[in-house]
Amino acid sequence: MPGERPIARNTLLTLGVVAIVGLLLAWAQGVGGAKLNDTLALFAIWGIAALSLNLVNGTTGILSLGHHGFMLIGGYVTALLILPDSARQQISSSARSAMTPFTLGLSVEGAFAALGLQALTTPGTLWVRFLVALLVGGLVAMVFGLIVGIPSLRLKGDYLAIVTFGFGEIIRLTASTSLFAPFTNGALGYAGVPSEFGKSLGWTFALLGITLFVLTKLKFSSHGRALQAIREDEIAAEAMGVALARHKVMAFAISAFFAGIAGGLWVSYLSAARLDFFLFFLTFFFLVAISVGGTGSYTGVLMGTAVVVFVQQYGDPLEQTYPLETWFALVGALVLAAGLGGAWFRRRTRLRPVWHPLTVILAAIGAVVLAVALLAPNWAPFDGTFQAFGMRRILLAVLLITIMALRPEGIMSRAEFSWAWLLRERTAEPSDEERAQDAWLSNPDLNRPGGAADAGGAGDAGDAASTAVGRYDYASDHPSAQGDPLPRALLDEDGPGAHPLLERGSKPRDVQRYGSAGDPAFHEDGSEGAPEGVPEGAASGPDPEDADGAAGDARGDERQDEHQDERDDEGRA
Amino acid sequence: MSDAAQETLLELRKVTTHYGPIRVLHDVDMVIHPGEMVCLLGGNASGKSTTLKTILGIVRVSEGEMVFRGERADTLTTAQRIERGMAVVPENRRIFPKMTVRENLEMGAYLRNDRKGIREDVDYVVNLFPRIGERLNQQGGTMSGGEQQMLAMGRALMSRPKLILMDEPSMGLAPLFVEKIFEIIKTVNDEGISVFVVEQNANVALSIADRGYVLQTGEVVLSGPAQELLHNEAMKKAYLGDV
Amino acid sequence: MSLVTTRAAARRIPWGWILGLGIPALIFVRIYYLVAVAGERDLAFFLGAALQAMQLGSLYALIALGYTMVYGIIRLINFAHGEVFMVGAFTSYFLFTLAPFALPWALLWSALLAWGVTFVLNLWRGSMRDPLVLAGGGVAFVAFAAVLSTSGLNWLAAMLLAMLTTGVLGVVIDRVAYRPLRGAPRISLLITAIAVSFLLQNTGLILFTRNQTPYRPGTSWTEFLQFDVAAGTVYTSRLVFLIPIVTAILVAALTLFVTRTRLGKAMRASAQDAETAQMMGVNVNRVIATTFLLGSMLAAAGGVLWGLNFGSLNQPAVLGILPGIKAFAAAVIGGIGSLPGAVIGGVLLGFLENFVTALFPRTGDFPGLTEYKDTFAFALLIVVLLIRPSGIVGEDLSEKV
Amino acid sequence: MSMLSVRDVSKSFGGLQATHQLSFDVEPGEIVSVIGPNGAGKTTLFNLITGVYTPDEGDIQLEGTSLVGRSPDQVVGAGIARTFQNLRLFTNLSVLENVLIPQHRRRHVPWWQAVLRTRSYREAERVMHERALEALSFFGPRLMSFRLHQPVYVLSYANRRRTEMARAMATGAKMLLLDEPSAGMNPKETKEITQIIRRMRDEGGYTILLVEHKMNLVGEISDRVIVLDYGRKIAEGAYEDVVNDPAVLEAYLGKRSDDASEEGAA
Repeated sequence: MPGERPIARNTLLTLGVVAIVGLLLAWAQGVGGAKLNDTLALFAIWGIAALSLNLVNGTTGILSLGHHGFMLIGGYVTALLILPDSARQQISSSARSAMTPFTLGLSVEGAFAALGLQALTTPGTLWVRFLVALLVGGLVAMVFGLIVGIPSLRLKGDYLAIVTFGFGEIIRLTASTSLFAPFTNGALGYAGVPSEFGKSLGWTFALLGITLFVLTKLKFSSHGRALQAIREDEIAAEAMGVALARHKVMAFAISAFFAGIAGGLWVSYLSAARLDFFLFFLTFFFLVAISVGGTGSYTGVLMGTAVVVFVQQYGDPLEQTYPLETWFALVGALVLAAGLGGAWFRRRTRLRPVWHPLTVILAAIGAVVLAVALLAPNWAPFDGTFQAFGMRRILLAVLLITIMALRPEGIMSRAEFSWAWLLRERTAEPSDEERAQDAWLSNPDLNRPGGAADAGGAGDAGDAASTAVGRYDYASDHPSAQGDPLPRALLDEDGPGAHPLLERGSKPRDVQRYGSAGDPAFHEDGSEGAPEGVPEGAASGPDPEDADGAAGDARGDERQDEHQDERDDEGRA
Repeated sequence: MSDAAQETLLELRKVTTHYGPIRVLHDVDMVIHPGEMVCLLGGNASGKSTTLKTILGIVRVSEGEMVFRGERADTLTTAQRIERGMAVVPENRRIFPKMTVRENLEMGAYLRNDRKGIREDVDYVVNLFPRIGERLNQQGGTMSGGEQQMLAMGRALMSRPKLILMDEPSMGLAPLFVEKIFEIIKTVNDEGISVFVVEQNANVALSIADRGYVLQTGEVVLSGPAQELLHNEAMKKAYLGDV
Repeated sequence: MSLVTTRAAARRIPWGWILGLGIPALIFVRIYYLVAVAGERDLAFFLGAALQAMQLGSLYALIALGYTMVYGIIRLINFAHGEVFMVGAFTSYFLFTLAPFALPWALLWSALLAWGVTFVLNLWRGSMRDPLVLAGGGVAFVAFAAVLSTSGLNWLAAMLLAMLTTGVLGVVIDRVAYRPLRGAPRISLLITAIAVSFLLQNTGLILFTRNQTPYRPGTSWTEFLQFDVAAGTVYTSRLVFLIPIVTAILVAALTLFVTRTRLGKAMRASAQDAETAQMMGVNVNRVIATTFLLGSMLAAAGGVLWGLNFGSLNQPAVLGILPGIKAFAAAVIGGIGSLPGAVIGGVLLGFLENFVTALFPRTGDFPGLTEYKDTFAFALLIVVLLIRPSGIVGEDLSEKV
Repeated sequence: MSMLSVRDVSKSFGGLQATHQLSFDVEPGEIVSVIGPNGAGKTTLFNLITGVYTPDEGDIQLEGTSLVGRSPDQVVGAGIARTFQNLRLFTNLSVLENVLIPQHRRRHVPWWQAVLRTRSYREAERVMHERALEALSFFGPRLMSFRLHQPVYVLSYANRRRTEMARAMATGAKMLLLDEPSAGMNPKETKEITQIIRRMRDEGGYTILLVEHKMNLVGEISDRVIVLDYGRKIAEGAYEDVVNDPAVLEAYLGKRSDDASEEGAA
């Protein structure tokens, strides 16, 4: 398969989708009404924040809970820098304002005027000033990200999560103190932030696109691999030369930058900046988005964000006033579902007995309540109504608990939505031919030159080992390798001198496939010859262990981990 | 008490276990007779520890059945199995480092309620291992590896078991001490308690065991009287030579 | 031997001594300055502040015990513990304001309480089918139903019932949210805990109130108290005795339980090595449930005392999270996983918040430290985690290499 | 000059002396095995060399430069890479990605260049791929076909060991520390890995220090053997000499000394 074609196709497909999305957005902005417009803008803004959080949480595997703090910083900086004069006058005339003339004078417009760029201070160029303010907000947040990233050098896991949470809260709690009130205007905040950007689908989606582009490119780069290595196994990553400190701080800083951008758009969307816009619930929502969509998958995170935004924007029927019997029916249905779900879960996880008394009791209670509520809605205790503010958040919390229990890796897990994935180009699935060949290769006895297939031949261990196996040479043995040595690499640059093995390696068959898996950078190798034939011995000597595939192999892993812990304990003792 | 002298104390019949979707043990058949000492051999990741955990009920049996003292045991909880006469000496001793030696021993008798009997058994264990007696009020974690091994065995004896399961008792111990530990195991066994030893150190284990099983990737590949296994060519090739 | 470096010796700076002596010395100097040099405050003011700090510290200690117990046994930072505390406070509020209840509600509530009683009895007897357990549950049900449906409750009765109710809630949370995740990565567990916290917070908003709630169970313990010392008058209330004493009783009971009883030993054993404890026949899930029961009960007691102390309850979304996170900070400062550590950390944090802010009052242009009060806990938490993650008396429980 | 030189290194954990006044040298191009009973301090030694632990006393030098006080990633930069006894692969990443990661350190391309896929980044990426494939090709084509893009968690135990060794080679180190490279392998695979190790030295030019329990593997490939017991070096020398040393027999080989020496001679 030639290497270039899928890339071009993918680019075309992507451009096509971008164009379609653009048209849809234009339609939504024009025709769809304010609600749809707001929903989409909110999706884009929260999408940026969730994506940026995912760089730390998903890709690097550090649970960070202080994202609302970064958004606060970006939001306040942007708001202050872009605040129109009318709003500033209102603040300065208010007796309760904590701001000083100096802090009130901070604005992009003022800066442009001072620099003599009068052309950029006109009302028509507000967008330039907003962009600058947004960037500054992002950069300031980035600085804080660097600061917050530093503890990550010493701490891990849940302790680090708590520290990031602490930082987020400290940022919020100190923002209203007398030290920072001149900048944040204390508890009053700012009103009158221009809202034409945060509610503009063009702006928000363009920035979302940029964020997605940068973060996915980063993920599928050498740096991204280093971050993922940290997520997979910090100790191994360090042992493979990944500088933990630099990379973690880098992840935090980039993440904080985009969070700051999201914060700037968020205040513009709300046309005001107040401290209670930046409570922990923001981070929680993004956490839900990431967990639902799939940790480590940016496209998955956007799906998760869509779920969260949908619940948030269209969940108000949940919070209206309903007669009591409706609520009882709902509670009954939920309890019934919990009982049945518990039984289903026990069955799935091979727990015996499937019908544990608790599940039975839950299901029975739920059924009774549901039945009574449905059959006797006019019963006296059901008189009255009830309104449940906050049901949307409860729903999201329950969603998160359920996801963590049933599919902690999220819907998309670590996979990214890509054209190859969509069009079922599963690169990792071996063909039968490949499996057979692999089995053949995995059997050293068959594989030996002169290939006597004596399975029991391990007997005369010493001699065989020092002669036949000693001269065993994959390169000359494997049909695909002949006459096609690996390109001489730049080993001499910093490696251990000229490498004799250069001549013996076989050329890989599917280098090109890597390119199609999302990395346009690597497809220079050009096309290659016809696929190799399977050696005759292939079918005759499959090594059960290797051919067995995933099940048998993964088994080792489990045990490995288990042993791991024990050994670790021992090492400490 | 079912001292009606069953032919078998513990029997695994075609036991298969899974970790999640992954099969770990496959159709394992195994028998332990009363008063017998049986060893289970195998390399890394062969499923030895899993077998032990399965017998103890920490890993669930997904297919096949297990019978202990004439009773179907694979649906019992770990606590119930211990009540019925199992005890374990875990890998790496695993004593409770921040409890005193006495408390460690008492944990071995966790499921018993007779204070007097427990006190007697502490004395019995102290008799067996005088070194433990000297340190009853010391924290477990401060003892040396050998002493910890003794404590772990004493702890297992505290439940008055019919069957003691031992996971790699020789691990991390000096060779001289390994021999001593196996002497102690022999002593315990001579008192009529069946012993099931999981070991990598095949030579030592087989030299004192009555019978042995060899596990490879979750399946029993060899079994038989210990002396036979010790001199079995296939065994040597597959296993002993590699140790 | 010339190459032998003594790097370890070079690092052996006696931080313990420096901090342990230096900080009191600094405090003393500051008090001396304020009292004798500047003449702004008298000694009685600082005595009052210290007593208040002790009160607050006791409350933090009660909550911190729950964090530390749960962390010790399943290595989970139980983010929802603050919300459990909040539920405890509101439960007691409803118990003493609304009792006697209408019969259906009384029955529902006593069913919950009776289930808690059977759970406790079951821990003792080991089987749900034990006649004693069933009988105990039945008697408890009838007794609770009778009490709840006929008479009002004073604060102490309300506290005990609220403790039981909240204890049951803790067990349910463990069963529903955390137990399915045994063996899962700790981060998944933490995320679930955050979700539970969020869930309880918002449920609290629906079920309780969105406003400040006055908390006045009508007890003489809240009456003001003033007494003269050599250097002036100390203004305080009788709670200055009640809160530390109740805390001390509960902590003593907990300590006795953990060190003396079979189940307590099982709890310690499971905290050290759950798998081995299981091999000894310990039902680890039940032990964990007990941990949640006890931790939540202590938190509920803390909630009642909190209400008494402040005379009102904040709205649910605020009431849980701030004391919760501060108590967690206290647990970490003392050394998470260690019971004495939680108490020490709680008291220390109480002093930091109340006493240190008293040392730096608002004067002239200087706004004082009071407005930073809430950030102290976070700042101290971060500093402790960075410098000595094992806390004051704890051992290092951070992840191993 | 020695490749690696360990001088009087001591390390204790709490009261436990994990290594005590340990000294030895490894010359360029040597294969040196470290043997000893469990808990003798072998893995601790590896952790000390690779910077996971800092020695309490003593010095460790690579070609005359001290490694003490360097973090593990800096030690890799200096030229020592390792494998782990219990395999620490990045299990959710593909085989190829696993082998690409260790090269990241050597390519100083700023992240923004990676995002923009600049020419110099693409060049670096190309080189990294080539070297990754080279390292993998050492183990024959078995990791090079479809396995290349399979996540590591589907690999067999032996293939994981191979991947981990390839990963260590891809760091560009001069010296490899292999912690029980044949653990969990069957005799056939062990024999193959023995040859691989030898080829790593002969063809790859690596200096190799390994910890092993399988005495036949040790006997077959070691230039020198170092025996540890309770953190001390109790013997050092050629395999035949070491296995007949009474101290070693006592501490490690015990009763099985006969078997072991027979195999060694074979």
